[in-house]
Amino acid sequence: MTQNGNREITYLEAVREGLILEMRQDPEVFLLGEDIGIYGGAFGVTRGMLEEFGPERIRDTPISEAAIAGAATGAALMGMRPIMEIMFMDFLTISMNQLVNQAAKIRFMFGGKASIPMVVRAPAGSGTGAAAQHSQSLEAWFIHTPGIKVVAPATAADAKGLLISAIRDNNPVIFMEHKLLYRTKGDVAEELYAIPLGKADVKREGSDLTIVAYSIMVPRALEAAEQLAEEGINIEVVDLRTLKPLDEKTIIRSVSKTGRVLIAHEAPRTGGFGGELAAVIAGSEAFDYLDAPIRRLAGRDIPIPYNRTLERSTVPQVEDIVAAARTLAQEGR
Amino acid sequence: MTQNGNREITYLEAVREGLILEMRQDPEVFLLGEDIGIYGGAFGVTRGMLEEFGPERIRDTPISEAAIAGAATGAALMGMRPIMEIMFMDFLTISMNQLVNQAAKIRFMFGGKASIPMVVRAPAGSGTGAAAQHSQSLEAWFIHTPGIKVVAPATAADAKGLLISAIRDNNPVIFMEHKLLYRTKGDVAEELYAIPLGKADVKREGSDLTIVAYSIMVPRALEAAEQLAEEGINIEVVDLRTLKPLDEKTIIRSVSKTGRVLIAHEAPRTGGFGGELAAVIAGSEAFDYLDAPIRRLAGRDIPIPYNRTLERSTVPQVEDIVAAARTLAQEGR
Amino acid sequence: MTISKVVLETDTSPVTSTGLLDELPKEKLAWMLQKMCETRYFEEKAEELYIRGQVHGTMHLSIGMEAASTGAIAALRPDDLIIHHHRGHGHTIAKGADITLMIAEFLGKEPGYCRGRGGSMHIADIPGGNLGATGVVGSGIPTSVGIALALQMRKSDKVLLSFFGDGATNLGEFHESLNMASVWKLPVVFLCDNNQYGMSAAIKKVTNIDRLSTRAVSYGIPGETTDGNDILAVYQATQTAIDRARAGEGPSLVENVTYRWRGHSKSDRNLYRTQEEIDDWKTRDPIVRFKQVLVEANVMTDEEVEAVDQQAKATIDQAAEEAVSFPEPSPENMEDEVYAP
Amino acid sequence: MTISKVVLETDTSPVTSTGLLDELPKEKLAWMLQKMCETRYFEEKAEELYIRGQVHGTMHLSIGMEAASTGAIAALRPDDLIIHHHRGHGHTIAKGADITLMIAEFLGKEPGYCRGRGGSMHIADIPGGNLGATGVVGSGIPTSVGIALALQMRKSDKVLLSFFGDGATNLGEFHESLNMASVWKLPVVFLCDNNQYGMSAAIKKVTNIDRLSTRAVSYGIPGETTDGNDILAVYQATQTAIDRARAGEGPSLVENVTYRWRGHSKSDRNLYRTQEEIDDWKTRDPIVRFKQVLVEANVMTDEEVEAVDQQAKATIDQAAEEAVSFPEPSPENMEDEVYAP
Ligand SMILES: Cc1ncc(C[n+]2csc(CCOP(=O)(O)OP(=O)(O)O)c2C)c(N)n1
Ligand SMILES: Cc1ncc(C[n+]2csc(CCOP(=O)(O)OP(=O)(O)O)c2C)c(N)n1
Ligand SMILES: [Mg+2]
Ligand SMILES: [Mg+2]
Repeated sequence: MTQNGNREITYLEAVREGLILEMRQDPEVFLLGEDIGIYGGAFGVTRGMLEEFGPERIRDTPISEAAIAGAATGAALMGMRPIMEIMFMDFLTISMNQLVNQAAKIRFMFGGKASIPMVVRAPAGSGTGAAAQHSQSLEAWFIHTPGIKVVAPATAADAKGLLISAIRDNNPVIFMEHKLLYRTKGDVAEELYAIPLGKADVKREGSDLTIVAYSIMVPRALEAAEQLAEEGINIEVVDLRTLKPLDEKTIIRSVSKTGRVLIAHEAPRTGGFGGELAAVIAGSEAFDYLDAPIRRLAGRDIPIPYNRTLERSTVPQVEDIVAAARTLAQEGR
Repeated sequence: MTQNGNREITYLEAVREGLILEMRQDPEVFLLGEDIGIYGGAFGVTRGMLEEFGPERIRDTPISEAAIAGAATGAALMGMRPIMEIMFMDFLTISMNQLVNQAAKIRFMFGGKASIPMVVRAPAGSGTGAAAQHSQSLEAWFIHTPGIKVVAPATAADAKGLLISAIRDNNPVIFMEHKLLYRTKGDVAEELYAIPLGKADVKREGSDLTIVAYSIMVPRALEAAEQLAEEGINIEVVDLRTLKPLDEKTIIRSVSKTGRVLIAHEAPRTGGFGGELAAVIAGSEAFDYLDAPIRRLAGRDIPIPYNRTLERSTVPQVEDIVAAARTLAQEGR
Repeated sequence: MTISKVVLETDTSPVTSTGLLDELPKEKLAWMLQKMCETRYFEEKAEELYIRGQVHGTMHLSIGMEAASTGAIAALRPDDLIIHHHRGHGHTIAKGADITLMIAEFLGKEPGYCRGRGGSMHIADIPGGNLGATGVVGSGIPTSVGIALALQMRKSDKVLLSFFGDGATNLGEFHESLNMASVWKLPVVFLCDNNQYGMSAAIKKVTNIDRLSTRAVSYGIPGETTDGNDILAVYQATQTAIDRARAGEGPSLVENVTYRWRGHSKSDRNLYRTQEEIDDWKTRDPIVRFKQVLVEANVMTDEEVEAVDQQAKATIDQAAEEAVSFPEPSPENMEDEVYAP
Repeated sequence: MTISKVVLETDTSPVTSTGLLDELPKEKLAWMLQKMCETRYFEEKAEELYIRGQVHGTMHLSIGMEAASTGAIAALRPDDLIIHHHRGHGHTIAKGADITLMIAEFLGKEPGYCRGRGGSMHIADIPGGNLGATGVVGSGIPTSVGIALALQMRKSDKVLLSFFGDGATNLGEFHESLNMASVWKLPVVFLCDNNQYGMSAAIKKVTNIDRLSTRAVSYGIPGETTDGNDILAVYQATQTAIDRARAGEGPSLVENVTYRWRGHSKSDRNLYRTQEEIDDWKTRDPIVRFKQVLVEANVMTDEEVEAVDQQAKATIDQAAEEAVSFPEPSPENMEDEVYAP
């Protein structure tokens, strides 16, 4: 128990807790995916859930990512609330037709007369030595797909509360879970609670520079901020939490205050979400307050390599954020 | 025959001519796709080619977009130069795994010891009343995929010359053809010529404002520029032609000159290529020359509707470009 | 070593499905004829509107295939469900759609089924149990797995018919879905409207098998092939599959072999097939054939049959007249429609 | 009315493959044993390196499945090709890879087959005819269609073996690819290493059929199932399929039923199967079995067999020792490697 009566649990446990609590109270919620039953999921997220909810609601599937997405879409069209687990986000390449042409469009295409309340849980990101086909962060594709929402929590508490909201949302939601965050711990309330989608969270207040981040980049930005604080640079860290719909207000407020912004994400720089964020900031009233150019720190434009050193060099690490923020804090306009 | 000894042919004919000329001189080039043989392709691009090249090289396939992409990837891995036609770009959703996890990554993942010289011809865009599943512009996904190049010609002459380069390129190239451009005509030299990938083209010189555009937005921007010229606003139109790799130099040179930039594309605004372009410009030395914020004019964040009026309202038309450019030309910083 | 071979047992005994003529009430048979005629006249009207330039967009006509759509849906209970595809006018009509709202959608009008957002390729009537048409070939098939899964999990005794063409059976989504539906014993019947071509691709050239129903073997489910121009044969095969699905025994694959008289869509120059072939299939008109059966079996008189036909024509004409006058949708605020509240 | 039903006929006559012992030269048989042993020792070494913390990443061991990989590749000509998957060490070794460079890749070293970019899941040796391993289940299958197409278009008489697991047969890409390869009569043999599980999913639970080779009938191609722990049975079935492919008669599907002794990967707690089942399969060790066959048929003596085994062990130990000392790659300029010039 921590001071506020919460427990410290891992991000992984928080996701599981969110699933369990919502399934207990809503019989229309169910899970489907590969090896989520007795195996407990490739990363162990659903471990133990088969025992409580049975094979109907913790539904193991064949290796058929298109049909899994279709099954979720169809069940959602019928008003159920399916949560599909894709084992690695990279395999959503196989589900794209169902997600983009069916799930995302059915509502609009049918004149607003249907809705698709489903969640796609997608473990993403590199850092586990799984190489190019098991390490991608594909959020940019979905942010660009009208009809889909995208959530990418960075902490255990957010993971639980945002997952509850994603499940209750009446639209297809891509819920990105970073594999390296699974074991990170945080303060999480025991009861059921929802954190609304579309609200960013200022994870650290500061006055000199804003880092806009999400997912794994949030703890890294926070650590970088601690280090830079020692150098007298005072950093504000905005955790977007929901990428679409985007909480432009919080970003603009922060950037207008600090006058400097560094955008950080793991996905490759070119065509990544950072471009959209930069354009939103540049097109907003925050533009007038900028004391330096908007900077992006992102993954290298390469597939993720296997070797640990190469892999590490591919995506921004704490030291990269420190270096980029330090430079930017000194840059003039 | 026009003054320079060229003929006026359509964009569609130019694509066909590029295919034919390159196939005549390189026996490793072949086409595969649905209904490209006797049917001549859904839009008629390959009409007549079966007669000259036979069913081996103008290869009709089953409706199997994953296997088509795989067949192209595998043949390319063997050193052939396959050109796959996807009937509508929307169906690349079915090919994503092969394109993104195999074609784009094989070279890097295998330590640089292989290459995948293939072209994906993809008719894109709206305007034909084909609704949400047959009208998308998905370039942003591929721009964000290291290992893939993206080309989107706007004129007949560019279509031919860029296609030749795409075929000769040793990497997977997405070659976007806008359905509404197929019938547009232009001056095209009869002989075989290549326009290098990665080079933008200033389609109209101007001093007051730069429009950065590609594909269908180029003729629309040019028409808008003509109209605004009558109002004394002098517009420069930069046609990117290749989206990846991006010719940053030409963009930066133009924007530095005019001090104002409007980015135009058909795909939905959120997460579209416009964000990347805005970020590149904002992060470049052109930033110092900007007299007004960078503006994006893009498709609405909705699936493409069927009704003609609704459909038209979804993507930037000439009048929208005129209005946006006029406002921007008057905006201060 | 084990070698598995598949053998086709074709029952060509002149068992006719005309036994059904005694089983089914006359009203039902007349209704079947009516829906076929309405489909035919709808398609002709759609073509006419298209040629007159009143339609911006594409369309796919099913003239000649009316027995496959009507026959299968006739075997459903009214509260059962369907999901279908780009060539889906016949299914929509048989499922009981309001034809005025269908034409309105085709014309892109605000009162149309999809408020003019969907068009001919995406007509859905969710309250009517028509879960919509999809334009990406085969894409409704995975969705149908989820629909049937919801029926099963909610312990409903409804059944879903999932329609698609011959060409769709070469898509990976077909394979994944039939396997999943089989493993989970879902209440769905997979109905292949085999009109023998996918655009220009003769199914015989893009598969190496004689009967698409053979593919059922890969999923351990029953597969049947019918003369898809014989509405009673379609009815009977579908009924058997529906009974099985409703009894909780899982899916089946029913292939109805038929033919489309018109080109694939408007860009089609029909170069991939001969005029003789088309003409030959026109002599096997499923509507003419069913009329004959009804008259010869003394179920209906010539006059009754023609009255149904003419009433269908009148329904379509009236619907078109009304729909043409409907208002256009407004392009404003469409952003608000993308996400459900 | 015509209704066709599809029926499966299974031929289970006890054809044995031991006739091959007379046909094949002793050197070939010894080579087969050698490759199986090398695979086994390689896997054990990989596991050891992993447990010792020298590997950052994942790995999938094929201990118990050596007959399937070696037996199939033994039937190839040296200039033929293979493409395979995440559980591909055995195929890579049988295709003649340099084991030092394999271990180097596994350790992420610069001299490794993929310069440390690929790792265990992506070993390729293109000059050696090994067109690489893919980690997305089933994804090599469509690629193999293109490889075989290139062989055919270039009028090569080479053949491709395309390996994948039982779980991969439920992916859409499997379906699209086998159909396309069949229609085009491509020189490829589809080899299913059926180890009866896809991670925790028993193939019997995720399909509704007894033999995966049954799926061949959907594509009009031969399908065979072998005892995949009998290297000679695997060899024979693959040989027949290779002959057919080389003769231009098109693809086949060969299913080799075997078993993996280890967990799927390191996260596996083996909860989905019993220890008895695992132990039972360990008594059917394909290496022990082949050794017995060779000795009983007087092809090799006990001593000869053990010499091969010990030589294999030495090869692996030596390779590992060397590979460990190799240099690490540098993270610089990797952007230049993404695109071919
Ligand atoms: C995935 C996909 N590929 C291609 C197309 C283009 N296309 C539309 S209909 C069609 C033919 C479909 O054939 P079939 O399934 O037999 O249905 P039919 O049109 O004959 O009713 C094709 C290729 C598409 N819509 N979707
Ligand atoms: C498309 C896809 N889905 C899921 C996975 C995760 N995964 C890796 S191996 C595997 C099991 C594959 O089973 P099988 O094809 O039988 O091969 P085996 O591992 O048994 O050799 C799974 C589910 C993956 N890599 N790719
Ligand atoms: Mg058809
Ligand atoms: Mg397996």
